[in-house]
Amino acid sequence: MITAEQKPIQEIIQYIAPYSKILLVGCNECVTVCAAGGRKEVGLLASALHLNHLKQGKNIDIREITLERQCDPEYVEELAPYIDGVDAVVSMACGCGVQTIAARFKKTPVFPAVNTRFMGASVSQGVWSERCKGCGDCVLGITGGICPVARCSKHLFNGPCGGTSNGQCEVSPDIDCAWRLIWERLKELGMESRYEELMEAKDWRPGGAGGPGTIIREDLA
Amino acid sequence: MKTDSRLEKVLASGELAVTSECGPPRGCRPEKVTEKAALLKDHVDGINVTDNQTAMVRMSSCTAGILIKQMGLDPILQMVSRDRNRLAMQSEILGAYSFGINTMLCLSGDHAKFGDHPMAQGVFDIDSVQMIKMVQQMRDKGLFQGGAKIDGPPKMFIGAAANPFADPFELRVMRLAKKVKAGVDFIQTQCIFNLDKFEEWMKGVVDRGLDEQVHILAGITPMKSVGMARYMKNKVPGMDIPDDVIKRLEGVPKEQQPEEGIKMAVEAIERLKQVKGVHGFHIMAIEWEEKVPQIVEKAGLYPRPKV
Amino acid sequence: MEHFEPEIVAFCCHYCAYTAADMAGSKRISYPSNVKIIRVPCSGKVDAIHLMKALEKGADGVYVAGCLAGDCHFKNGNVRAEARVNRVRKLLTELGWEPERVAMYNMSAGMGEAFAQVAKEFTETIKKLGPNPGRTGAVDKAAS
Amino acid sequence: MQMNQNSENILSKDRRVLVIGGGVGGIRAALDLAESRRNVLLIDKSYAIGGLMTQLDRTFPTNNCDLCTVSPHLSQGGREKYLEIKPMTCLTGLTGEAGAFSATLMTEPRYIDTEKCTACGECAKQFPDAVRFTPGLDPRAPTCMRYPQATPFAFSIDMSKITDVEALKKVCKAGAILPEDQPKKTVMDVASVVLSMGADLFDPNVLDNFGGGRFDNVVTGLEYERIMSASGPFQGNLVRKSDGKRPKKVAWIQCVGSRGINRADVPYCSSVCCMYALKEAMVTKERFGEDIETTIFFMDMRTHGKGYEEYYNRARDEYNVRMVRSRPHTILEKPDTKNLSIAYAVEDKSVQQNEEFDMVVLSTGFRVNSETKALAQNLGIQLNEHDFAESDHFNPVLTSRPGVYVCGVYESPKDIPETMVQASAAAAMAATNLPVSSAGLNGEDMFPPERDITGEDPRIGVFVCDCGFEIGGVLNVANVLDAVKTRPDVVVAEPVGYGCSSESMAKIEVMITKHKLNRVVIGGCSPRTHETKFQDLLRRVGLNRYLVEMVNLRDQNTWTHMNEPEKAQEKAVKLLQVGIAGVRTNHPLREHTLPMNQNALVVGGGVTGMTAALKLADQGIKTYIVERAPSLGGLARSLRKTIEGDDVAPFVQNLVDAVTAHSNIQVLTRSVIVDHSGMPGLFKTGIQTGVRMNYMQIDHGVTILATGALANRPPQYGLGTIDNVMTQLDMDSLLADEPEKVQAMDQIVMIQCVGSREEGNPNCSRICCQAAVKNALKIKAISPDTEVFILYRDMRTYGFLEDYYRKARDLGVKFIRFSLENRPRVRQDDGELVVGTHDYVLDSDIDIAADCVVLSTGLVADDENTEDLALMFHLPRTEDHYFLEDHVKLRPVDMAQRGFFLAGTAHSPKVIRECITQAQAAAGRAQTMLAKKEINLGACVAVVDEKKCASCLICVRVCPFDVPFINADGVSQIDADKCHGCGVCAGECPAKAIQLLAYEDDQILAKLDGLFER
Repeated sequence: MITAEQKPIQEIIQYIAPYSKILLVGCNECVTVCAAGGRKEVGLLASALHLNHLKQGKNIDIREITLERQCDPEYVEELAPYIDGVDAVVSMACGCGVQTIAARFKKTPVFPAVNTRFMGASVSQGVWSERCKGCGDCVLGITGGICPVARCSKHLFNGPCGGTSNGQCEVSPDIDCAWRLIWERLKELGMESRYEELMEAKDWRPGGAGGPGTIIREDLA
Repeated sequence: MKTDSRLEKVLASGELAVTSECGPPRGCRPEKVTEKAALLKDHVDGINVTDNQTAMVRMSSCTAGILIKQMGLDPILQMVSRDRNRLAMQSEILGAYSFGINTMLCLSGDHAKFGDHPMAQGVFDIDSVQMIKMVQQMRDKGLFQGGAKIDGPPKMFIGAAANPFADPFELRVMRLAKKVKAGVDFIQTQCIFNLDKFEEWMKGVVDRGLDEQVHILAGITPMKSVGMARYMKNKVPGMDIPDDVIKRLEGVPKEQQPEEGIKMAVEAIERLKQVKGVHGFHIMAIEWEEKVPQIVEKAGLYPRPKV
Repeated sequence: MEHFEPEIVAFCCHYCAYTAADMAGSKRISYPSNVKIIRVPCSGKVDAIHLMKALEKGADGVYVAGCLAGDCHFKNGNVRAEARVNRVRKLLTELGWEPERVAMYNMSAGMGEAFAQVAKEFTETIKKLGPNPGRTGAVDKAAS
Repeated sequence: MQMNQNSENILSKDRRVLVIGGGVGGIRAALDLAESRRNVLLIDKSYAIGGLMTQLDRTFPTNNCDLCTVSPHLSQGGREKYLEIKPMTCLTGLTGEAGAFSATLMTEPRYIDTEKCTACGECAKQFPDAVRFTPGLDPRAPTCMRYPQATPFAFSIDMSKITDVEALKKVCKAGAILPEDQPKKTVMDVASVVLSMGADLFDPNVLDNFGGGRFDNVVTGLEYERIMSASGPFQGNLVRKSDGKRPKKVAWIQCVGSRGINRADVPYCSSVCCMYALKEAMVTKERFGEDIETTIFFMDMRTHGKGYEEYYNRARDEYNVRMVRSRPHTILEKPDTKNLSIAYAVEDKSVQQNEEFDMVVLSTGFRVNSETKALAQNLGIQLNEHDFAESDHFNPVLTSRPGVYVCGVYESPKDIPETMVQASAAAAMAATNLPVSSAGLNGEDMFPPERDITGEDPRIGVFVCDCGFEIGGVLNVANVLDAVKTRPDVVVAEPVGYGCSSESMAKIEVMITKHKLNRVVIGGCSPRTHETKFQDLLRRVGLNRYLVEMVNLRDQNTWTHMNEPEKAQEKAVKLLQVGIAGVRTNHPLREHTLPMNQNALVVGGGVTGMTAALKLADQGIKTYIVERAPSLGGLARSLRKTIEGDDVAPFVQNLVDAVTAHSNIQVLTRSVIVDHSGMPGLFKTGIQTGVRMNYMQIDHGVTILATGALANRPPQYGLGTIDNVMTQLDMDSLLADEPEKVQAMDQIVMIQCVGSREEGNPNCSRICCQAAVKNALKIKAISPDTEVFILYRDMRTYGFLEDYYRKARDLGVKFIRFSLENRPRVRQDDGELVVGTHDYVLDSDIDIAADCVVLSTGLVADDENTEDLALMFHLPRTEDHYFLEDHVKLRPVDMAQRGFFLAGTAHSPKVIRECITQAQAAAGRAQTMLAKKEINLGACVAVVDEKKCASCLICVRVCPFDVPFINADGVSQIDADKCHGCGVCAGECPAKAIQLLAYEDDQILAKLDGLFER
């Protein structure tokens, strides 16, 4: 899932400072699941903005709406009836959602209220970790299901660097050394020999080095 | 001989090789490089020139290497994958070689988090193993990594680092094997304080016959003080410092600790000379370069062979 | 400001804090009448939004009172409530509001005195802080 | 629903339990039996049930108005389908035997048809003399109902005082007058009988030294209650009868007619007077002015109940009630002022003192009246020397006649909580003689179908109680109502007096119907206690029970802000606004049920636990006893004799044998409880059992806590360091095992209150005074020449234990009082044990040589154990680490957490027979719960809006009970029958897809809106 976290409130306040009618749009997909931009966070942000304006003695009109998915134009279309009545849109979706709105409503500014961090997985209640970089050329099949691109701080393809300490990354003891994990998993799978295979220098094009990616499924398009 | 590298020649002669290192300055004064390098003159077979060591901005290793080369000494160009993508690396190698730098060391590099630009994006386009392979291909096939032909390929004697102490320990020999497979010629190891563990690793290296395929230079660092020992134990990633080392330094008065540190370094060299597969020493006297000749001499590694 | 009588909302869990409030009553222990209780089954029911909305609607202070640590009727609702209170306090700080306007307290059903004490303390805190900045903000505007 | 005097109509052939006496004890017993599905007939000689408690102003130790606490019980009496009530009825004969009695009843004519009477009060207005009203002091109460919430809710006419019957008939618009009403005799089959006749209070008018009833300003404790009572003769104003002025100086004289040897006295202690005098003095200060001087003249302050010592301390230290240790001999009236002069002597001064008071209250105790004595004859039960029912030494609810059980004051003088315990115990015993009724059980049957209010606009009725002075004395209810009646959707806003009285409830019902209300706000007391009652009210008029919102104007407003009426007034309006705004968003909800597990878990295998387990097992309930020790028996194993002289060991052994042999009981010794989950009626408790600590899980519907207490051994007075310093338990064993050692002693000194009634353990251990007297008597019996000294602070030989205290004095046991500030000192002089103390009578320090010193160390709570269990079971404890029951007055064995019951010394220190009684009570209460067979889960459950659900799993992860799951449709599902209703999921759901019914976000936000409405 795309994992995001809310922006500092002051940044959002600065974005909307010139405006008095705001459409605050949540998304019921990834950002709901990672508790960054679902219906509840929309309510909280609206309330926070109200408090801010109350203290300033200013008025602000916030309409809250949470779309099923902000990255689909059909859902974004649901904003159409309200868009003329507002000065600006604040989106609590990931960057994809913000841009989908911006693409549809050209005359209304749209501001992000969250920072899209990574593609992650839930580790436990309230904890999410990065798992995928979207490199476009998945190697998980040979790295025991643990991604060296996303989970090694140096994207190393051929084993751990010399900084591993107690099985943890040199960057932080809170980060597992991806290659330690890969090695342990390969051993469990009885696939230790995989490790000795030299992995060639990566072609980064599918992951964005080749310019913004587009997928076209001709059978569907 | 694959290259004109002095280091390659010493190793080929069967003598124990000695290398040391020199960190370029955080500024533009060339004399800082030449003064440091002069301290090592005649006592080593190659001088590593570090590449933005510990992720702190310094004079580029290539430029400092050229300054050393111009002194008639033998720089070893360090290159980390953190700061350059494959294009930048290759152009740098071409440039260095054009000034006669013929020995290099391929590294991943410390993470940017440790340095003075923690906000920097680490490049890590290729890793150190892939870099070894790239340099080897440039030398032996005359091809760029992308496959195009090089007009006058660089003939680099290729080194890499190995840390016998980082975990998982069982991976450490295999990782060396990978570097050998990629084409590495010599290895400089992490500073060795836990000699037992190093010997265990070396046994693994010999068992796999890797000592026949690569020259291993054991890393030696003299301790300046017990404080430094403690700092390295606790703060430096991938470092294995047994309690005995700290105890021994604690056991002598502060003013005698540097001397004791040197003594320990010499003892280590003496012991490691006996280890099969150890073909030399890489003496890292961090900000203490002036002591390197003393260590080399005390360890019976002086004078250096003429090649 | 001398005669400022704050309006305070206390979200009290049914099993402990609300019962403690009743207990304070039956022992005739007085506490400031500023405190108005809204009963919830568990402090863990109190949503961060409820705290924010209370301030938005004009409360000068709002607190959540749940069972003692480890004693929650529903295992750990009080812990969740506390975490939410802390989040709201952080948000308030970022907004330039006094985080002390929101608080979490724990007490058992029998602690009538503790209930009254908390109500007094919190009311005193809020009196020192002065009225809800939202309200004074509105006043400033009217004056300008 | 109401009782009916024309009893021939209602008599079914079913056998039933007959409960005699409609006081709180009788009502409790009857309700317990009815709840456990036994047919019950409750008779009372009076025209309304309620007994003595309904005449009290407030009750200790909470100082609450008792009417509000007892009235739900009374009106519940009118609701139970297995329960019939026959007032004005006496038993005249009882033949047959247990299980198959035949009872003859005589019902006096009421001359009123209770079915028709609306209690409009017209007859009372026109014929004030013809309506009976007894409780103390003319002028009579404004209403001639016995108390405002009378059950049955109807008048009674004394036809002998009516001359013009037609005129009477005419004033009754309801046509309820029955001039031809006749006494009726009924014969019925009865399986068992519960006696709860209570006792009268001593009439001090025979005491010439206290004025013989001639002094206006000398009243009894009960009369004083009536004066203070809102339903009393002065509408709750404390005034003197002589001049209608508020007294400035009031004195209480204790033990009037009790603990005496004079002609009119009884020798026993009435057990309740110390507490009620303290209460009256405190309430006097609380309600009528702190400047009123209050003085209590007493001999021993007997505050031995749970938490009572702290109440005493509060009266003395916080309320400045003056305590004078003296028994005054005369009261003289000053002819001019009608003030009263009390002559008394204090122990350390030989001179008599005279002090003047404005009012004197005589604390009179219990006396069995002649009617009760006659009834005992009819019943064929034996009486003790004081004319109370003779009861079994180990099992006090047993009378001499099998099948006839006794509870309450008629067994021995006692207060309300002890009466409630004994009532439940007697009910449990009585129930064993007849099977569970086969009639169907469904509370909802009693209600009409619910009206569909879909599409209706909210029509809100606001009803505010004055609760006598409790609310009305602080708030101006009319103004409060004026302030809220203009709120949107409020159709009607009315005051309702005692909202929980039958009269007011009827009034509210009428208004709901008349104004087509579909939402109701009740401003009154706490929803914790009264919400169900008003929910039932809504159901009676066909509204869903969740359309009412209770606003706590009393416990959380008038009680706490009684000294700031303006603020209370303002807060009341705001709280009502909150209630109105909240109720507007309420909507009908459905309650969920689950079948109840029919097993019981008894924690603790002492006498209490075993007794409770046997009681349950005999009723066919599979019962588990979990005991951490290697064997059953508990603390009673270390006890040899009771004060009555019975051997404890054989009794305990018999219990152990019976428990061990019982097929329905599984005993798990060496077992500790390690986890607990589930809900009331469906618990799962994990234990580790046996030497190997094997884990097993017990499914059970109810839990009885009988974990006991610890024998205290504080390191005081040389205990543990000086030889021959021992505890009363040690002495008890010594007397049993090595009497010759005791016989060889010349002087024995006992010291009371060791480790009790002092800092660290402020409460009284209750058992030590009787233990000391017991051992002293035994010593005197085997060695008359041995001198026994008992150093005490207050001798607390309550009830008939006073007889033993008197006997000890007669036998020459020396009682020497000491105070906490001047404690005895135990020392060794040349190897000799010497106790030094201050003798207040001699007013000098004395030394007593002692062969042994016996310390009355009492009991302390097992802090570690109760703490563990309290955490595991989520149960509250008192500050001194005993378990805390739900209501110290009326629910002494029920815990606040439903499904948990409490008995024995885990509740508070008590003697064996009291433990046994409470064990039976707990078992009885547990049975009433199990009899329901179903668990009502309420309607407060979490529901998921599938359209909003993002299947994020957060609810799945945060639920403390692992209830939510993602179902086949890919959305969260929360099963109503598993949901505990905490709302944590709703508070956490990032999609706001979960709402906790009855506490929905809209409702909470609406309440906030209501609060800030201007």
